[in-house]
Amino acid sequence: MLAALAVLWLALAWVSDGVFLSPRNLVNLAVQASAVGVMACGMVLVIAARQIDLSIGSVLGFTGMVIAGLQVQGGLFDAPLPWPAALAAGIALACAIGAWHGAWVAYARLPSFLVTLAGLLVFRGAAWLVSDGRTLAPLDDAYTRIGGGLGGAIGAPATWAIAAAACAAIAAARWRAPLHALPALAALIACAAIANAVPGPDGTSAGAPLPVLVLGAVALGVHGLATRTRFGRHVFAIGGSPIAAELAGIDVRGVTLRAFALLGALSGVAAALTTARLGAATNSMGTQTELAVIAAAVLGGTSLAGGAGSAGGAVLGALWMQSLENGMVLLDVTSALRQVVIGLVLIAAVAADTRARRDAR
Amino acid sequence: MLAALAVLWLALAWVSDGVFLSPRNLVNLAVQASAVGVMACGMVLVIAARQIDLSIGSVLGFTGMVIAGLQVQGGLFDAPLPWPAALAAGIALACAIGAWHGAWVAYARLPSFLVTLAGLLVFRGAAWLVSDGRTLAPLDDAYTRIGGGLGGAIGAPATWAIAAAACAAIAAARWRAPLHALPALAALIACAAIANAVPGPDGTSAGAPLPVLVLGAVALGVHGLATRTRFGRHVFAIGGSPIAAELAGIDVRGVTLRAFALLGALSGVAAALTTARLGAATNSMGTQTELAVIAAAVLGGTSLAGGAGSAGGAVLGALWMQSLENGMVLLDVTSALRQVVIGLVLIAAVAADTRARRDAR
Amino acid sequence: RASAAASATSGKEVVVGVSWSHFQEERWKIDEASLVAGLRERGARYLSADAQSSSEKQLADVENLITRGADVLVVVAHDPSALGPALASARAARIPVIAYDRLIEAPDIFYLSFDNRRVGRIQAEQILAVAPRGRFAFIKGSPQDPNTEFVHAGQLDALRPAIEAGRVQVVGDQYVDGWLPDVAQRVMEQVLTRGGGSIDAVVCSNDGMAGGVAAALAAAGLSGIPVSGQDGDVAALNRIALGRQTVSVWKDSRALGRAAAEVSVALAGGTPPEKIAGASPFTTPRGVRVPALLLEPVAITRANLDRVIDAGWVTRASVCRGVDPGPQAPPACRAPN
Amino acid sequence: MSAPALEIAGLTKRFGGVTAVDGVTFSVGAGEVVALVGHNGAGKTTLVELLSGALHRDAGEVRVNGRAASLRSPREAQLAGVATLHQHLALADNLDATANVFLGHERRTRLGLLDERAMEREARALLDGLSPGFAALREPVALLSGGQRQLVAIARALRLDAKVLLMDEPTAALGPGERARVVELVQRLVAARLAILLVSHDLETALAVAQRIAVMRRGRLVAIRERAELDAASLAALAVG
Amino acid sequence: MSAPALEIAGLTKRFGGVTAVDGVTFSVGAGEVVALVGHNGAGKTTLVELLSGALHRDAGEVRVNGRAASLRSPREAQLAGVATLHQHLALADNLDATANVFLGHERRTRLGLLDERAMEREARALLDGLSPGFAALREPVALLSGGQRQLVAIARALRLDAKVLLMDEPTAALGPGERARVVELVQRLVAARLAILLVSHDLETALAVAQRIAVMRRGRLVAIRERAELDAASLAALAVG
Ligand SMILES: Nc1ncnc2c1ncn2[C@@H]1O[C@H](COP(=O)(O)OP(=O)(O)OP(=O)(O)O)[C@@H](O)[C@H]1O
Ligand SMILES: Nc1ncnc2c1ncn2[C@@H]1O[C@H](COP(=O)(O)OP(=O)(O)OP(=O)(O)O)[C@@H](O)[C@H]1O
Ligand SMILES: [Mg+2]
Ligand SMILES: [Mg+2]
Repeated sequence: MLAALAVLWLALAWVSDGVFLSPRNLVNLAVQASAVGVMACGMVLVIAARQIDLSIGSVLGFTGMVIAGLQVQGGLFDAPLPWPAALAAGIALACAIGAWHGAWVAYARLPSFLVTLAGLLVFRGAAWLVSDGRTLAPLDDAYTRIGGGLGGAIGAPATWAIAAAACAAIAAARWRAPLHALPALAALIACAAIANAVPGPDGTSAGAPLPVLVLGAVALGVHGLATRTRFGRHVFAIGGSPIAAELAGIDVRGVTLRAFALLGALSGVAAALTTARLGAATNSMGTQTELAVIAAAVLGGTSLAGGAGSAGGAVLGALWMQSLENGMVLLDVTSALRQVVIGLVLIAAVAADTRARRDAR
Repeated sequence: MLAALAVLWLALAWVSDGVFLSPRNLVNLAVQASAVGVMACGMVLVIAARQIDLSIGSVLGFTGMVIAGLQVQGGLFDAPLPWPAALAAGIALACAIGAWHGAWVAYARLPSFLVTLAGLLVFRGAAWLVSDGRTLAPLDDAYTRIGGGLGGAIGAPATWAIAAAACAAIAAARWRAPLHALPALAALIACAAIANAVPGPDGTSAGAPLPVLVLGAVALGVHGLATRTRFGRHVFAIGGSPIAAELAGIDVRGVTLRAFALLGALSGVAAALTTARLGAATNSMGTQTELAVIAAAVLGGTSLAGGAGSAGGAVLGALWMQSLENGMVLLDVTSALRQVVIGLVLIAAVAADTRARRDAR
Repeated sequence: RASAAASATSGKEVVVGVSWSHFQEERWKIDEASLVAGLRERGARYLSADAQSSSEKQLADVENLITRGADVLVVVAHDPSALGPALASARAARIPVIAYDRLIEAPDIFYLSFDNRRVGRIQAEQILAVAPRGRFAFIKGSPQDPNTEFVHAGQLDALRPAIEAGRVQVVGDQYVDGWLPDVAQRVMEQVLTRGGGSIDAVVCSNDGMAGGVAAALAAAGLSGIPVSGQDGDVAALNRIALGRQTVSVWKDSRALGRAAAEVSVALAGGTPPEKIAGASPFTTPRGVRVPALLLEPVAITRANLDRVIDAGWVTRASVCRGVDPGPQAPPACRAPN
Repeated sequence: MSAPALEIAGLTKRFGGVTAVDGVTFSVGAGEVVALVGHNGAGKTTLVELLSGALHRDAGEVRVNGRAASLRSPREAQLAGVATLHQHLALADNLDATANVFLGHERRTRLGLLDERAMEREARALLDGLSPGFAALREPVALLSGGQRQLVAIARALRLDAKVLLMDEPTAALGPGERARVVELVQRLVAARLAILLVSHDLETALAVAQRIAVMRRGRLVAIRERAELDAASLAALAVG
Repeated sequence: MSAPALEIAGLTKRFGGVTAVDGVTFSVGAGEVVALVGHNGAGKTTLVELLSGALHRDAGEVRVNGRAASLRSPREAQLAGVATLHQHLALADNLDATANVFLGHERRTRLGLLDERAMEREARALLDGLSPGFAALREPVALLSGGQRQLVAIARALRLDAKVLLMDEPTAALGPGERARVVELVQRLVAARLAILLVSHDLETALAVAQRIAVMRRGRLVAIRERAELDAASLAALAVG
């Protein structure tokens, strides 16, 4: 996937006279991919447990509306809440919705496709009902920084500091094989340099945008959860063989429920990123996002048959999908032709990747 | 599912003062469900073989455009084709598209989710490009009868004749246990009577509408294919265990490809039903139909884990989904609330059905 | 089936069936509210169906409304040319049809609307008024939605001379799937990147997408570049007050809803279409002559925000939220001195 | 004398019309091996699954160390002190041998994270004891040979430190050397006062380790004999029936 | 003398760094049973899979009835006359016993439809021969007991009417009675001039039916002996190594 992504980027850079690889566009790309990337990380766990969640786009729309409704004048209640309270309430709500779906799947043993399809309908409708279909705006200026817009980047010194801290952590973890750590260190430093190459509104370096940092933190967290904790181990065991997991004494239902709840919470985070970025909550937000998210996870090596997948892969998958979109608009390809080209490139990339993996064995 | 459907219908009849169960509405319902039903029958085989096809909505849109483009003045070519030729070309094209997806899945072994997601994009874009986004209309009057509109029903005598022939066939097949055949015979006669209770444009009985007959024929054909032929047996074996099927000497790739091709062809049939019913081809046709079709198949007992499913169940599932849609319009609630109600009823129905099946064991 | 007129005169309550295209934008909710209010005043019953942007579903909806005993149909066509069979059913049942907001090209309908092409023209004219030359981008609606083309055609009507004269260069021309604001935002970011981070005006087709465009411009430090929209969304009017959007073409949906209530009850009561108050004959692009009642869209800019406030469409507080009430503020938001 | 480690009374399980286990009563004492033999489809596995919590009994009682055990889930059975080696092994094919040995009972560091090193060390020790030089600790068990998979499943059951050990055909896929080591191991466990129910078609193994041998036929327990009363021929005659 | 039914020369298969089958050479004549024994993970199953077309060899040659066989897929192997009973059975769990016995080779009526009655009749006859009273012909095989599943897999391999029959642990899950019947059956097949390669950990069964016994260790064929040269003790010593 990484190799295919590199090829794609070079190709897009070539046809766009290098604009595609300009720091500004790369930063845009990362910001644009962050909401889908955050949800894809959670989707990895749900799919790895042999389930699926189609509701996340609607949950994003609904919780986005709630977060906005709680903080704007004349929103849900007479007195608007401060934005951190609204944000926390929204994410908690999204987590509860995920748990509600998970409960039907895990305890009532209904097929997750149908349960979450129902969720897709319910929360799309609910998003509309929250505000009677109105767009809720404007949102608090401090809140909109989360979206990475004006003032939504952390500046050059903080960016370098974070990059340095991350490099140190990687080096510490890999001190036995320092050469293996080199590519990761190089990538980190490159990312920081790119982020700092974009000028902010005041002319100095903008630095890393907040949504990208959120994505990084989520990806790291889900990666750790998946590979270093009992919960993650059990998720993959369930996906490999639900019966074996049950017989081994794993609390299959509890684990399944928690995977859905986690994805729900991450949809809430994505809702925050989306509304903050837009500076508003609209009732069509998140429509059809579920397909993009599942595609990102699957592109990143998650198997719909369960038992395999990684957060890092999902983030790569999200970048992949967004690179195609981003690049095509950059080339001013009309939307119909864009869809055709994206579809064809997608097949070609998956084919190349599958072949590469097979040959590597 | 059948019991749950009966409950739903009675409930809807009650809240709509009986309008829901009026002959006209039941016939409408059947016609409205026919395109999704036709595709759901094909989807059963694809899912039973452990695959998925997300492209069918776009394939419907694209082939609908082509069928229309070939027969209207100033469409694809200068000289319009007669509608039967356009229809045949469209279905052949849809079948080829299904085979193209199937080839990537079966021979290149790419995940069907990604291949058909790419197909969803490609053919949605292609549908737009066929006509530059224009709606193609009007279609040939003879052709539009396929859609069940004006003159699209076969009249009372033919309806009774078909019902009688079907009854005779069932009776012959079940002559050892005539009592078991009774419910099916009663249902058939009731359907015929309902169809004939609707007045046609000339005031006499309209009889069975063509789309419903097409759906019946497709369901019967797929049922036979699934239960009585090698192809069907192999599809289910592949779904049960792809490795076991391969080791048993089954041509796994060929069978998979043919399942996709069949679903493609049925999407073409659905495209014909849809365009004929609309009397036009629009480029939003079929958007998001894939979810409805998969939901119908799954509601009808098809397992996304592969190896189980039936055409009859899929048709029931399609009726279910359409009953919810159709019935909710009868409730005087806003469309957002309607979505919420549909989602909740869906969960309740699936839960009831799952519990009933578990208790039966 | 007894004719609708007969049933209406016989004192039975009139049943008006409304088939909506979708409810994705704020305005339809308002149309619905005023239409329902109008019907209630006249003692008529309201039935509705929402096609959720699908022609297939709209066809089914119309059938259902007829089944449920509608005496007159109000249709917000999702795709006007794909409604043939629905009109045939209505004709067969002798039910009058009002084409609401969107024109249906058929001889026996009553057309009640704002002119969408005119909406596009007003958008472009207003943009040209503040930015007579430079690099322009078009952010169009969903490629699946026929209205997209009507609006865009109007925009081109107004801009064509400037483009041909070279005063205006088109540096971006993109559809936005589903009219989604977040997609519009991403598209705008790409158009900006492509143009090296500068642009002179954005001709955007509705207010929802204009929100996404404004957010993209703000993030690039370009707040204040002319942006157009339509629908008179509260958020858009607020942006106009804040100087982040130039114009929102306001079609007072309440007037349209009220007119629909009036016309539908009249038609159900047997009034011939030509005799409806204010109706005039209208020739469609394909040359069909239909009776029509056309309302004027209004361009809302910084200068005339009072108009929507005075009409009770929105409150002053919501329009002027966050606006510094000094002398720089738009007239509607200036502190009374 | 204290209560037997495992007591079963009138245990019954029906599948539709078939009674797979039909009023089975017997007990296994601590430090005792009872071998269970019988034709294919006799109900041996069903009996084991009932005791392991994987299936729910229709009637009957089970006591573990004198205490009534409801055994409503595998977890519950494990907590009651019953460890099981399933005939179909019940491995998570996508995980490696180490992860499978510790599945559901992973070792953790003080930070609450998985302690991979401790687990690998322990798994290596266990598997090495069963099959010297067992190397594939980090490959998905799907890639292991039939016998290697069985060894992993045995190691898992041993790890649970249970009072009652149910082994359903533990040696079916094992080579002669591995089988001999498992027999030895069972003898060591018995010395450590475990109660073992050993289901096996391998009459030789059964005779080698069991103190008593039970025979099932069509769901019923038709005989239960002391080892001393039997030799290879008489046991074969009993088992074939 | 005509060519042996199955000839293998230098057969090799590597998985990553491991050589699972390493230059194995031997042959099986028509009417001969060669038993293959060895420790767990010795490479026996890998060898069988190579011959059955399930895996592709890295080097070596295979001849069936004197003709070079490429064995690129299970189908090809079947067409070349090689039938296989896999160690992991390879059943479609969702289908019933009848369907599994005929999988890939369904009987059809003249209309081209499945001839369910003929298939059920034939399957019943086959399974009855292996286990008198085998009743569950119409239940999904997932519900059958371990031994019953193995019987279904055996019946399928027998049905193919092949010249070479590969049996990987055919008796592992069978009860003593069923095992005896399978041994008889193998003897009948040999009398009908089939060539049989029998992989088994059950040395007794191997000694009962084989004319020659081959021993694998870590991928290599380390010995191949005439039955007459061996007794139980010496074979066990060889196999354990
Ligand atoms: N879930 C189930 N549903 C229906 N029947 C079942 C189920 N599980 C087992 N059976 C039936 O119960 C009977 C006993 O099966 P069981 O697996 O207990 O036999 P067993 O003694 O272990 O045989 P083997 O020696 O072959 O392993 C068999 O006839 C089997 O078909
Ligand atoms: N697909 C594979 N990938 C990697 N290694 C494999 C694969 N298949 C088998 N192996 C390895 O090859 C070796 C030989 O395995 P094989 O199954 O042939 O053994 P076997 O002799 O049949 O053992 P058993 O008696 O336990 O069935 C084992 O170490 C196994 O882990
Ligand atoms: Mg058993
Ligand atoms: Mg083996």
